[in-house]
Amino acid sequence: DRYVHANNSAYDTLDPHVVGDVARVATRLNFYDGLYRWVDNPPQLIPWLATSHTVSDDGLVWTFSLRDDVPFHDGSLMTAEDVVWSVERMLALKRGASTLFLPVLDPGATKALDDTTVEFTLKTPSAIFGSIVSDIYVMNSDLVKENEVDGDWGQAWLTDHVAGSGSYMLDRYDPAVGFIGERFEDHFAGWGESYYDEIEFRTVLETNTRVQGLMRGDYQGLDGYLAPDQIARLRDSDNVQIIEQESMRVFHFAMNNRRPPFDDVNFRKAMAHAFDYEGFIGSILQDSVVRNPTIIPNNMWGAPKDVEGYTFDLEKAKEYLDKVEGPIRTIHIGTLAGFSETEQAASLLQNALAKIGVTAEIESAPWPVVNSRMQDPEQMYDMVPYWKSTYYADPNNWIGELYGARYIPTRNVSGYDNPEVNARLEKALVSTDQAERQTLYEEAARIVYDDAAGIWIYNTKWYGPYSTEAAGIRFSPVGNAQDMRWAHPAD
Amino acid sequence: MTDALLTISDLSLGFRGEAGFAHILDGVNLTMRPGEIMGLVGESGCGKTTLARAILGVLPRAALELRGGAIGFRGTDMLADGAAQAAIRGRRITFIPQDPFSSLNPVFTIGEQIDDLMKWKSPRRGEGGRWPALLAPYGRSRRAADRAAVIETLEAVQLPQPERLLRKYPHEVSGGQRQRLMIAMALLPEPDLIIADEPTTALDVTIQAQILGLLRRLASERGVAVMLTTHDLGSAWEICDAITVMYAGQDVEAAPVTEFFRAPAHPYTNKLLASLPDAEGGGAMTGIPGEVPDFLAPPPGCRFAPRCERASAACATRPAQTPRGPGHLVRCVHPVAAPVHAEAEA
Amino acid sequence: MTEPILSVRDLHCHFPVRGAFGRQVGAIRALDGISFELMPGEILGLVGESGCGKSTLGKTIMGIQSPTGGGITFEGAEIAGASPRAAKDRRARLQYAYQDPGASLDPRWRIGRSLEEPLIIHTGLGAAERGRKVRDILAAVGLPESHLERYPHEISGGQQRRVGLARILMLNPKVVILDEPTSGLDVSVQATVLSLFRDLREEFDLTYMFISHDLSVVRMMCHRVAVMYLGRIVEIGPTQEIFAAPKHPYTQSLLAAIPRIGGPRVVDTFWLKGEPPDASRLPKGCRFQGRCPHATAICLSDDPALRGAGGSAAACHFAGEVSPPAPIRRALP
Amino acid sequence: MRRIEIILSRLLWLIPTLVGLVVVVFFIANVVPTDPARIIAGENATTEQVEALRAELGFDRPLWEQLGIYVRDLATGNMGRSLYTQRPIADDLAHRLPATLELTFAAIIIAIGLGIPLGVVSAVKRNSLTDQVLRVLSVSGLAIASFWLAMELQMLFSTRWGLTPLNGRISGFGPDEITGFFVLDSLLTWDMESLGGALLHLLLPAVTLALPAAATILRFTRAGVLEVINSNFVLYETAMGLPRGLIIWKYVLRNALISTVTQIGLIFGVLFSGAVVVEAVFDWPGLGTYAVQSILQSDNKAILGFTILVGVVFIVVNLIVDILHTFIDPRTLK
Amino acid sequence: MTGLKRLLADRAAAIGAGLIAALVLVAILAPVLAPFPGDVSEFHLTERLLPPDATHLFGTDRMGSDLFSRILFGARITIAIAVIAVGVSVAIGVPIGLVAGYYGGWSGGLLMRASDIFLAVPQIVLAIAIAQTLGPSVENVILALSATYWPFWARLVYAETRAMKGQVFIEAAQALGASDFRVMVLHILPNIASAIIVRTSIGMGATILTAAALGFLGLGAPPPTPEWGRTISEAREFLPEAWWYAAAPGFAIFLVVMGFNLLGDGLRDILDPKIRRGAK
Ligand SMILES: Nc1ncnc2c1ncn2[C@@H]1O[C@H](COP(=O)(O)OP(=O)(O)OP(=O)(O)O)[C@@H](O)[C@H]1O
Ligand SMILES: Nc1ncnc2c1ncn2[C@@H]1O[C@H](COP(=O)(O)OP(=O)(O)OP(=O)(O)O)[C@@H](O)[C@H]1O
Ligand SMILES: [Mg+2]
Ligand SMILES: [Mg+2]
Repeated sequence: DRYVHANNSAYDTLDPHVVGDVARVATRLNFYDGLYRWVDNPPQLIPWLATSHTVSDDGLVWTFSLRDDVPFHDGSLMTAEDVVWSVERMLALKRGASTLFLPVLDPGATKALDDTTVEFTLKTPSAIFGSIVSDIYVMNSDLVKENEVDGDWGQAWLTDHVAGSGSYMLDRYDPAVGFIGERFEDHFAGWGESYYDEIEFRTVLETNTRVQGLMRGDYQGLDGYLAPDQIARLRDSDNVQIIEQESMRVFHFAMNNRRPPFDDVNFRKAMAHAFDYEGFIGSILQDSVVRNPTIIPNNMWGAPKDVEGYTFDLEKAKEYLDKVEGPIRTIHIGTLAGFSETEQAASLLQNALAKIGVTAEIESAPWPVVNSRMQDPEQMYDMVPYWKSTYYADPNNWIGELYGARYIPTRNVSGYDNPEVNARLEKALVSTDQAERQTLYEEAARIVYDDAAGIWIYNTKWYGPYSTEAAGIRFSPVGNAQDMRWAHPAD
Repeated sequence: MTDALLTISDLSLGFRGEAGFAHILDGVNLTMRPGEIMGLVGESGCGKTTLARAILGVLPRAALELRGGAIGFRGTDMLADGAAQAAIRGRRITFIPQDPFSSLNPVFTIGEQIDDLMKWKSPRRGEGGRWPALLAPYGRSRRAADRAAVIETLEAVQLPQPERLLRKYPHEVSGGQRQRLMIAMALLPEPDLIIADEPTTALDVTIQAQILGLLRRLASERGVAVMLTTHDLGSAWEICDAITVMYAGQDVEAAPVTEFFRAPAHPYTNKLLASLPDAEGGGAMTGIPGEVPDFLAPPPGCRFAPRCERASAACATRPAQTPRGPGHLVRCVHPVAAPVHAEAEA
Repeated sequence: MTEPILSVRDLHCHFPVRGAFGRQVGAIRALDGISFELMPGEILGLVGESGCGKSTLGKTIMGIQSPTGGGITFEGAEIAGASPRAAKDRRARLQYAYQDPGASLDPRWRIGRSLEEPLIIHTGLGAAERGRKVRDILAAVGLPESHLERYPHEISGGQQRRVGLARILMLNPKVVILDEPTSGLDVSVQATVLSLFRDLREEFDLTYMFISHDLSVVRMMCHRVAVMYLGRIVEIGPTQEIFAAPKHPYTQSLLAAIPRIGGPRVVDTFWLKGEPPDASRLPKGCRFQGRCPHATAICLSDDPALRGAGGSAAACHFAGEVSPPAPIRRALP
Repeated sequence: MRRIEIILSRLLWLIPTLVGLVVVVFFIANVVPTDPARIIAGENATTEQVEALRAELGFDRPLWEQLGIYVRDLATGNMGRSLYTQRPIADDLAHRLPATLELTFAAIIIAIGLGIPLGVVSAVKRNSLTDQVLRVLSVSGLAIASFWLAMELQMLFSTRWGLTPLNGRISGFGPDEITGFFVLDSLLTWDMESLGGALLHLLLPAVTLALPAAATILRFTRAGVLEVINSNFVLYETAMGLPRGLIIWKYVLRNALISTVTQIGLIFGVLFSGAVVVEAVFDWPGLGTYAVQSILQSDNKAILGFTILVGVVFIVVNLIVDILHTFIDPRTLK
Repeated sequence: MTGLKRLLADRAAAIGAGLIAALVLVAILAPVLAPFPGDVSEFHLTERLLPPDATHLFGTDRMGSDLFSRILFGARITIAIAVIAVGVSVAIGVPIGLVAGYYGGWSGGLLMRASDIFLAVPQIVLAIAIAQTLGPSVENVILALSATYWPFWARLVYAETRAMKGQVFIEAAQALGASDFRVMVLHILPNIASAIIVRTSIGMGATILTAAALGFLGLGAPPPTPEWGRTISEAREFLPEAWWYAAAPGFAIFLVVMGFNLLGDGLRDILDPKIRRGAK
C-alpha cells in the first residue's frame, strides 16, 4: 500500500542537517532517527535511538545511553561514533537545527564513551537541552565519509541520498517532484500489524490543487494548516476525514518596541485594543482556532490561565492613544507574501486604526525578506503578523525567544527588553525544577502581557485532512503528523 | 463573325467603393482575330489594365460590379466562372504582366514555378482527375517532355544557360531576363491569345526594343494573337497590326496600324498624336487642355466631350461605332475629316 | 567665352558593397570619373540606361551624396563634398528636382506648408511675405491657389511635378537639376510640363541639367546631350550633332531603339544584344565591350578615355569610325 | 557561404549581448541589499553565524568584485547555489528546463497548428463571417490574462468536470529519464501509461499557453497573407489559371510565413514568460514554478540564473529562427 | 472625414474606444458609481464570499467587501500603471530610437545593442526580476515595467526612422538645408507617429496584462489595494466555490485589454498610410 502526501513546499534537499523547517520535516522523520522523538499532543518525548539519559548536578554534562540494535539502511549497526560524527557535522554546517545547539554546545564537546554511550558537555546549563535532542539526526558516518568530497561533510551527496536508519528507505527522489520512501523492514522499532509499504511525498504548491486532489482521491493526506474555507470544503467531501488537534503555533503581531511611538506602552495598548479578535477568529477563520491571550500557547504549561486577553475596543484604544506623548506617525506593517492570513489580519488592523486616526501602510514581502528585515533593528517593520511554531515544546520556544533580551535582535525581533522579564527567563533557562520554571514563565508572560509587547491573537488548531482510507495518524505539534511509521491503511 | 478569336461586346463594369460607384469600362467593344497583334492604347488610368483583367478573370471580386456586356473567347463566355473558363486560362489565354520584378514569386526558384505551371497548363496535359491542388500527381514521362519544351522555349526567348536559370531565384536575374522569362511562360502552354499588359514600361529603351522584337517575332512565328496594352504609341507602332484607342473607359477608335497613324479620325486620337515629341526634335508642346473625367461621375455620352472643342449637344449620347475604312471604326459625332498628323503621310 | 556656371571634374562616387560583419566586399562605381561643364542658360541633357548613375550624378552635385573623389565648381567656388547646410547660400541657387516629386513631398504636410519650408529655412521673411511669395510662384507653375490646402496624395502626378518645381523656385535658383521630370507622365501631360519648363526658364533665367532616358524629349529640350553608361559619360556634344552622327556605338544603339512612327520598325532590326553588366563587377577595359558589335582586343584591355574635338567628345577607341551594323531584316510571315 | 556567414555574425553578436545581459541582470538582482547570508543562515541564526557565512560566501566584497566572480563562475557553468534549496542553481535549472521546453514546444505546436491555417482562412475569406469570428477570437486570445485563463480552465475541466488532471506533468514520477521530455521518454521506453498521462497532463497548460500565441500567429499570418494575396505574382498565378489551392497553400503561404517565422522567435519568448504564471497555476515542475518559488524566497541568485537561462534560450531560439528565415526567404542570402 | 469620425466608423475601433472611454469614466467616477465606495478599505466580516445578487453585483470577497466597488476602484490603479509605465517608456524610447535611427553609425548601434540586452529576455521575466528586488508596490511595478518596456519603443522608432531616412521627402528636406532637428521633429516624427500610436495602444493592453501578472505573483500592490491581478490571486484559495471572485476581475482585465487591442487595430487601419492610399 502506498500513502501519497501532497506537501506545500518543495523537498530541495534530503539532508537532515541542512533544513530545520516544519514544512519539510517529513524527510527527517521518515529517513532518519533522532535520539528521542516527540509524539502525540500534548507533546511527549519518548526514547528513540537513546534509551535514557542522565544530567550532572551542575546541569552541564548530559550522558545518553544508546540502543545497540539499530541497523542503518545498509545493514550496518549504529554506534556512538555515528552520533558524535552527526553532531559534529550538524554544528560544522551551522544550518538547520544547529542554531538551537550552538549557543550551548561547542564543536568537539561531544564524546563517545563507548559504543552505546554519548556524553555532551554544555557551555552553560540549559533546561531545554532535553527538548531539542530529538533534532539530533544520526547518520551512517562510514557511508557518508565514503562519499565525502573535499571535506564537505558529504553535503553534495546527501542532498539526494539518504544515510539514515529511519523507518523508510529512499526509493526515488526528484527535487521538483518529491520523494518515494520504501518501508525499512528491519527498523529497530519494529512494525505494527498494519503499515504502508510505500510513502510518497509530492510537492504541490497550490493549496487549492492539494485540496482538490485530496477530494478526488489523488492523495491520502495534506498539511494541516489550511485556511478554514478549505477545511470547510474538505469536510463536505465523503472521502475525507479531518483530524482535529490543538496545536502550539501562536499567531501574533510582533511590534517594534524600540521605535517611537511603539516605545510608549499606551500606544502599544491602543494597538492591542484596535484588533478585531472576534471578527478575525469568528468570521475570517470561522472559529477554526482559539483565542490565545498571551504569547505562550494555551495548551503549553507555563501559560497563565487567568489572563483574559485584550479586547477589541476602539473607545479604549482611543483613550490610550490620547495618552501617548509625542507625535503619531504612519506605521508600516510587513506581511508575508503568499500567506493571505497575514494580509487579512494586517488589513483588519489597518482598517480599525484608520477609525481612530492612525494611518497604517501594508508592505508585503516574501518571508525570507521579512525575516531578514526583522532581524535588523534598522530595517525592522513597525509590526509584523506571523506565527511562532513549535521547534521544541518548551515555553522558552515562545516567550523566551520572542521577549528575552538574550535573543535580541535575532529572534526577539521586537527588541523588548524588560529586566523583570529577563531575570525570570534566564532563571527558568537553567532551572531544573519544573514547578519553578512554570511559575517563572507564568509571571514573565503576565508582565509581557501588561506591557502589551505584542498583539497575541490565537493558537492554531491543526486540521489534518486525510483520506478516509488512511488510519493511525499520530499528531504531535513538533512533527506535525508527518512521522508516517504509525500510519496504516484503514480496513 | 465566326473567325473572331475574342469578342468583347458592350462591356460595362466598375467598382463599388466607399465614395460610390466608379464606372470604369463603359460599353467597350473590341474584336480580335487569331494571330493578330492588337494594341490597346490610351493614357494612364483609362481602363486598359481593367479590360485585360476582365478577360483574364482577375478583377477584385469584392468591389467589382458588372453592368452588362460579354467577353466571348471562341464562344465561351469568359465573364462566367467555371471549369471551362479555368481550363482556358493559362492554356488558351496566357498573360504577360507589366512588372517582371514582382510578378514572379520571390521565394521559389524559377524552375519550381515553371514546373507548377507546366504541371497544370502544359499542352500535353490530359484531363486531370479530381486531385486536391497540392497532391495532384505529375507523371514522369510528361514531366520529361515538358522539361524539354521548357528548355527549348527558354532558348527561343534568348535566355542563356536555361538549365542554370531554372535553379535560380527571381531576384538573381535581371529585369530584361525576367521579362523574357515571362514571355517564355506565356508561350509554353501554346496559347491562342496572349494578353500582355505593358510588358516593357519597366524596362530601358534598348531592352524594350529587344523584348518587343522578340514578342512580335515569336507571336508571328507561332501564330499567337497578342493583346498588347500600352500608353506608348511608339511601341504600338512597332509591333501591332491593329490598334484600339481607349479614353476614360470607352473605346473611341479602332484601326489597322498604318491607317491609325495616317488618318486618325477621333479628335482625342488626333490630339494624342499631336502631343508626341516628334522624332526630329521639334513638336508642339500643347498637350490636351482639361482633365480626365472622374470615374465616379463621368460625363454622359462621349467622355471626351468636355475636353473637345468640336463637342456639341449630340455628344451627350454615346455615338455608335461607325466604319471609316476597312477595319477602321470610330465613335464620334464630329470626326476629324482630314489627317492632321502631317508626318504620318510621308 | 563665358565662364561655366557649373563644372564637374573627374567626379567619382562609389557605394561600398558589404558582406557579413560589415566588411566591404566590393563597390558599385555609380560615378566613375565624370567631367563636364554647364554654361549659364544652357540645357544639358543627360541620358542613359536605368542604373547608369544619372541620379547619383545629380545628387552628388547637390551635395546630397558625398563624392568619393573629384571636384565640383559652382559659380567659381568649390562645393564638392560640402553638405547642403554647409553651403547653404549657394545651395539656394543650385537645386535638384526629384525624379518622383510625389515622394519628395512630406505626405503629412499640406502643399502650402511644404512650399513655405525653403523660405523658413533660408530666409527671415515674415509669414505674410512668405504667403505672398508662395502664391506668386504657385501661379507661375500654373496651379490654383486652392491646392495649397491639399495633401500631396490628393493631386495628380502632373500637378505634383508642378509643386516640386514651385518648391525649388522659391529660392530663386540659377541652376536646376531636373531628374527624369517626365517619366511616368502621359504624353498629353508631358507636353504641358515640358512647355512649363521652357516658360520658367525664360521667366527665371534658369540653367537646366535635364536627366532623362527618353531621347525624343531630350532632343526636343536640350542644347547639349551627355550620354552615360555605367558611371561614365561615353559621349557628349551638341544635340544636333549627336543625333545626326552619334560616334559611340552605345549612343548609336540608343538612337536605334527609338521607335519612329511611320518609319521602319526598329524592333525587327535592332542589333544591340544583352544587358549592362552588374555595376559592382565591371569588366576590365571598355565597359561596353560585352554588348558592342565592334569590340576588338584593345576594347577588352584598355579603358577608352573621353576624347574629342570642339564641343563633342566620345569614349570609344573607334569613335566616329564605326557605324551601326547593317540592320538584319528578319523574315516575317 | 553566405548562410554560414550570417550564422557566424549572429553568434558573434551573441557574446556582447549575453555579457551585457549578465551585467544588467546582476545589478538588477542586487539593487536592493536583502541579506542573502541571513537568509541562508536560516531564521534562527545568530548574528555571528550570519557574519561568518557572509564572509564565507563573499557577500561582503564590493559588488563589482562579486560580479567578476559570478561571471568567472558562469563561464564554467556554475551559477552558484540557491539560497533556498542550497542546490547548485545550474543543476536546478537544467533539471527543470526539459519540463518547460516540453510545455512550450507543445504550446507552440498547438499555436502553429491552429494559428497558421486559421490565419490563412481568415485572410482568404476576408470580411466574411468566418473572418469576423476569427478576428474577434484572436483579439480575445490576446486580451485574456493567461493566469486567469489557466485558473478558469482548471476550474472547469479539472475541478468541475474532472476531465483533466489538476496539476503536474504526470501523476507521481515520470518515465525513466532519457531526454527529460516525458512524451519523448515514454515513447522511447514504450511506456504507454506514462505517455497517456504525460499527454493528458500537458493538455490544459499547453492549451492555455498556446491560446495567445495562436492568436498572434493567426494575426500575423492573416496580415501576411493579405499583404501577399494582392501582390503581382498572385495576380499572375491566378491569371495563368493555376488552382486556387496551390496558389494559397503553396505560393502565398510561403511568402506570408516569412513575417510569421520572425514572429515565432518573439512568440517563443511570450510563451516562455507565459510559462512563469501558467506553470505556477498548474504546478508544472518547470522553470516558471522554480522562478516563482525563487521570487517568493527572494532567491536573487536563482532569479539571476533563471533570467540568464531564459535569455540564452531566447537568443538561441531567435538564432534558429534567423537561420530558418534564410531557408524560407532566399533573398536574405543576397 | 476627420480622424475621430473615421475611428468611429470602424466597428472594432469604435468598440475599443468605447471600452477605454468606459474604463476612464469608471476610474474617474468610481466614488460615485460604486455602491459601496468605502469597501476599498472597509470590511464586513459577516458578509464574506457572498455570491452575486442585487446588492452585490459581483458578490463579495474574502473580507466581505463589495467586489463590484473594488473593481471600479481597481480601474484607477490599472489606468495609473498603464499610463505612467507606457508614458515613461515612450518618453525614453522614442527619443533614443529617433536619434539612433537618424544618425545611425556606432552610437546608433550602441543604443540598439543596449536595447538588445533588454530584449534578450522576455519583458515580463525582467520585470519580475526587477519588481522582485525592489519589493512589491505599485510604484515598483511601474518602475519595472518602464525599465523593461522602453526598448520596444526604441526599437520601433529606430526601425521606422531608418525606413523614413530612406524616403525621398526626407532627403529632399535635407537637400533644402533643413536642420537635423527640424527633419527629425517636423518630418520624421509626424510620419512615424501612427506607428507609435498603434504600438502604444497595444502596449497599454500588454502592460495591463503584465502588471496583472505581477500582481498575481504577489509582486504588485499590497493589500487591501483592489488591484485586479492581486484580486485574482486572492481568489484562488476560494475556487471553485467562489467562482465570481476570480471571474469579475479577470473579465475586467479582459475587457480593458480587448479595448486597447481593438483600438490599436482600428488605429492601424486608419493611420497606416499604405492602407489609406489603397482606399483612395
Ligand atoms: N479595384 C479598383 N477599385 C476602384 N477603382 C479601380 C480599381 N482598379 C482600378 N481602378 C480604377 O480604374 C481606372 C482604370 O484603371 P486601369 O488600371 O485599368 O488603367 P490603365 O489604363 O491600365 O492605367 P495605367 O496605364 O496607369 O496602367 C483607374 O482610375 C483606377 O483608379
Ligand atoms: N545610396 C546608394 N547605395 C548604394 N548603391 C546606390 C545608392 N544609390 C544608387 N546606387 C547604385 O548606383 C547605381 C546608379 O544609380 P542611379 O540611381 O544614379 O541610377 P539612374 O541612372 O538614376 O537610374 P534610374 O534611371 O533608374 O533612375 C545603381 O547601380 C544603384 O543601384
Ligand atoms: Mg495598366
Ligand atoms: Mg534615377
